[in-house]
Amino acid sequence: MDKRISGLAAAVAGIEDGMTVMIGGFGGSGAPIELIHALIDCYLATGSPRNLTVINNNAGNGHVGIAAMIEQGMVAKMICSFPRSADPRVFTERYLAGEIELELVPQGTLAERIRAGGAGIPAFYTPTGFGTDLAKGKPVAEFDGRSYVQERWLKADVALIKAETGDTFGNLTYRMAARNFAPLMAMAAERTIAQVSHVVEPGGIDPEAVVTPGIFVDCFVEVPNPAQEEDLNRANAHYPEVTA
Amino acid sequence: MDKRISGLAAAVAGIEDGMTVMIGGFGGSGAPIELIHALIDCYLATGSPRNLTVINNNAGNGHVGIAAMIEQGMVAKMICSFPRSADPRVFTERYLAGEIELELVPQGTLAERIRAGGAGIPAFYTPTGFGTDLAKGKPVAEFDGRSYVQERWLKADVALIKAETGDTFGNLTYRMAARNFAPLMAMAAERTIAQVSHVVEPGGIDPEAVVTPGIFVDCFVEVPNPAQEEDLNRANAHYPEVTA
Amino acid sequence: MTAKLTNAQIAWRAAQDIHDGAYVNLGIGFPEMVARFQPEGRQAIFHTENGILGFGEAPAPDQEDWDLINAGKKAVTIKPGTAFFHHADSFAMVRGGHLDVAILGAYQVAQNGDLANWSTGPKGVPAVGGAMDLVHGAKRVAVITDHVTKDGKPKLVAACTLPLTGVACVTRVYTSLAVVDIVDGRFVLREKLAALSLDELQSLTGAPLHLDGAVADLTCPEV
Amino acid sequence: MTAKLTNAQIAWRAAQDIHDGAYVNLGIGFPEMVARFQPEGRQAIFHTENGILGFGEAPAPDQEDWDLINAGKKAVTIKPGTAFFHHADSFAMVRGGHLDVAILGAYQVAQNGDLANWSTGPKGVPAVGGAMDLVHGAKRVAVITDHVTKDGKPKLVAACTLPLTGVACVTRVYTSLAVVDIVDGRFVLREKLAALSLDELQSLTGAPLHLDGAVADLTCPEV
Repeated sequence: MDKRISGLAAAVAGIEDGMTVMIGGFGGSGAPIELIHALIDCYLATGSPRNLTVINNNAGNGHVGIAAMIEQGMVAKMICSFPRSADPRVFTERYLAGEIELELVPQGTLAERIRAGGAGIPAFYTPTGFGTDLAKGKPVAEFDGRSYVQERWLKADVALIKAETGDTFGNLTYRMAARNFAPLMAMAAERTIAQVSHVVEPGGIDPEAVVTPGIFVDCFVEVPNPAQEEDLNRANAHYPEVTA
Repeated sequence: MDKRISGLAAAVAGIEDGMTVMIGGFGGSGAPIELIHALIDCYLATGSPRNLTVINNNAGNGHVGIAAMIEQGMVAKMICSFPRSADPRVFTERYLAGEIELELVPQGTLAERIRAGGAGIPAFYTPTGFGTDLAKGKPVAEFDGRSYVQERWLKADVALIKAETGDTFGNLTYRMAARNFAPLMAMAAERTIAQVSHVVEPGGIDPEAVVTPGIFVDCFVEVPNPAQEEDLNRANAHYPEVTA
Repeated sequence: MTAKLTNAQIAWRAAQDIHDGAYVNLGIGFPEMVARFQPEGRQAIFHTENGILGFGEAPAPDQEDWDLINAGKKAVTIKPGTAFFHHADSFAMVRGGHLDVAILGAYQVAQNGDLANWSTGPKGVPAVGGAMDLVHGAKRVAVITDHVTKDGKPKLVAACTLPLTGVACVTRVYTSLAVVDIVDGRFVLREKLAALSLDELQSLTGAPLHLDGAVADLTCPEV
Repeated sequence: MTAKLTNAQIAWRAAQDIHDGAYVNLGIGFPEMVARFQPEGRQAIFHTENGILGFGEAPAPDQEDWDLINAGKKAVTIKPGTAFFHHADSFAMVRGGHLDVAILGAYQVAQNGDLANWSTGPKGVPAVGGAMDLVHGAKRVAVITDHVTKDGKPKLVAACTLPLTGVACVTRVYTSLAVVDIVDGRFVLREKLAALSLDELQSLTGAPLHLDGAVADLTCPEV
């Protein structure tokens, strides 16, 4: 068994119009830039995938990564907790023009809904958001005298995540705070596609230190020196590159 | 900040009659034998704590650890998934005599209820147990056409767990499958007491490899060469030792 | 009674349906035997409830490490690519539908897929373990069992009379006499021992056996 | 208007109430400043939503590692004893009551402890982040804020008019003029600037300030 795939294009093949795609990262930290850009390439070449629902903590920054997906018109809806950033103009313009839908979810509820999707828990109760606009229309219940909101699981057709080291079975580790949502999204998607900076043979990761066990990973592609969104934005990068 | 405590007796001081105590371990793997025996010593010396509710996957094996607690009459109720073992006679006799209460919980539900207690989730829905005797009297609900049982969180006054390495901030790692319920119980107890085989200074554990962050640990005691329940039972050990 | 498959042969037959790279949970006891019969060239990855993915065979006697055990509390070994995790993550794998197959023992399986395998009634100390989670989590839940009880009563029944482990969860049963699928609330016979007539098999089965195409011969090597 | 505390002084005052060994989450922006003023001899451990416990100060310019950021997406550093974890574990810490203190900014705080700090109304792009989780998780939820808005309106109000972040969650407010506790649905004044009369302070506050024992002078060093 070897879950490696050669080439980014092959890794993101088969993502269809209308799918729900979870994308790892908190801002630029953990953003699988190369996988996202491969998906944009696929869209530019074939017109698909489009009309996507994207789940991420944010809604893109600058003109690369998720912002570039939105700029290309691939995204119909964002589910996120904080659709603002240093340069949120792409999402902001589309949103204010009514061209993209937004489901705003408190950050901890977003994380827990994704974990629930991966763990087979269709619904749970949380104190978060009770009595606020973000809980409107949701069932509420009282436990031990305190009020809670019922939240539903979140699942996806595909997850795109970035990891640090992966063995060929798909066991993954992450790099510092780039971990964030990736281990949860890996659990909650029908098909989890990772980009991995370092590939090792089985046994190359200490079994105690595995963060995402291979059972949650369908395939991965090696991307040795992944771009950091923050660096790209400081260089005012656009994807695809704007040719003068 | 140094969460080390000198001596097992000091570590388990303050556990009161009637408390709920989570005890890590799956069978003997991960069982904090030395902490349990220190608690028995406390009981033998002072008559407390007694009337305890103990949460563990099992219900003791042989005449050491949890079985010895039950044998001494400290335990009023067990919450567990599998109260059988190679030598379950202590629990079995008390149970059949009606001297100890049993709440039987499916293993995954037990784990998830404990995690929920630690994560501030008062209730969740699971497919597990639907339509069975173990779901009797529990609320059920349908989501997307499938039926689920509502389960409540489990919390405890105290958790006793065994870890492999701990730094003085209380960050912990475990040894192989001895991890099992310990990271969850550490989250779900008001006071988490660990026994740790190796103590290191902060920085002595790779921050990527921390399994239980120190925020979940109140104090710990160093126990360099912890006993394995299985070895004790093969040697037909009793706690406290039977003097001829 | 007709010659029947040994437990090892039932386990062998179940193992033939496990694809390469499958994530598999084997119940405590008899089902653990399935791991011995992985077909040449296929590598399944075994999950145990207590937090190991990718464990290997039992160690040599006296080489046991009691922190490295399976759900049946038997010592196992690790192989390259093993991962350790806590119980909530372990059952996220189970409940979340990430296992390809769970293979369990049974007291009774009903024609609608109901399974009874955890309790023989109100006597004694009840114990459930992870069975109730497994039957509602794995993508495919299969049972391996003798076709009848020790006193000759059917284990494949119209409706379970023993306490249920799960409702409508089993999709295939490998018995000492046959391979039976559960489809739309009915037993569908796929394979039977060649020496056994359909009538004989039906007489040992507590609910109608339906046919859906040819019934293959159930053949197993000596194992 | 009377001289008031600077933001740094408000942050300094809030920092005095953080005990040694406390686990603390500081909101994005102004609250992050509290970390600078840990009293000598005390060591708090800072939590950030994106999965770090025990991070340190900002790195030198050009020494940033963009995989090592806080919830405000600013670069931080690690210290001995840091731990990384995923978002669900991070919010288990938050929601599960494991943080000793969360210190947040505010648009409005009501006398019953309601907090509004995430939205100024239906215009623009709404964004909530982790605030709604923090206010229902930390053992103590405190607010640091100017006492009034830029155009002089009270931020301590009888009832919030802006969209709520959480219901009855704040227990202490550190302002540019005073320290106010919220007890049983009422503002209870604990400290105020000495130069400010009770009447003046009341006139800048949108709901009655109650007294419960002596009101101390709110004093802060130049910071």
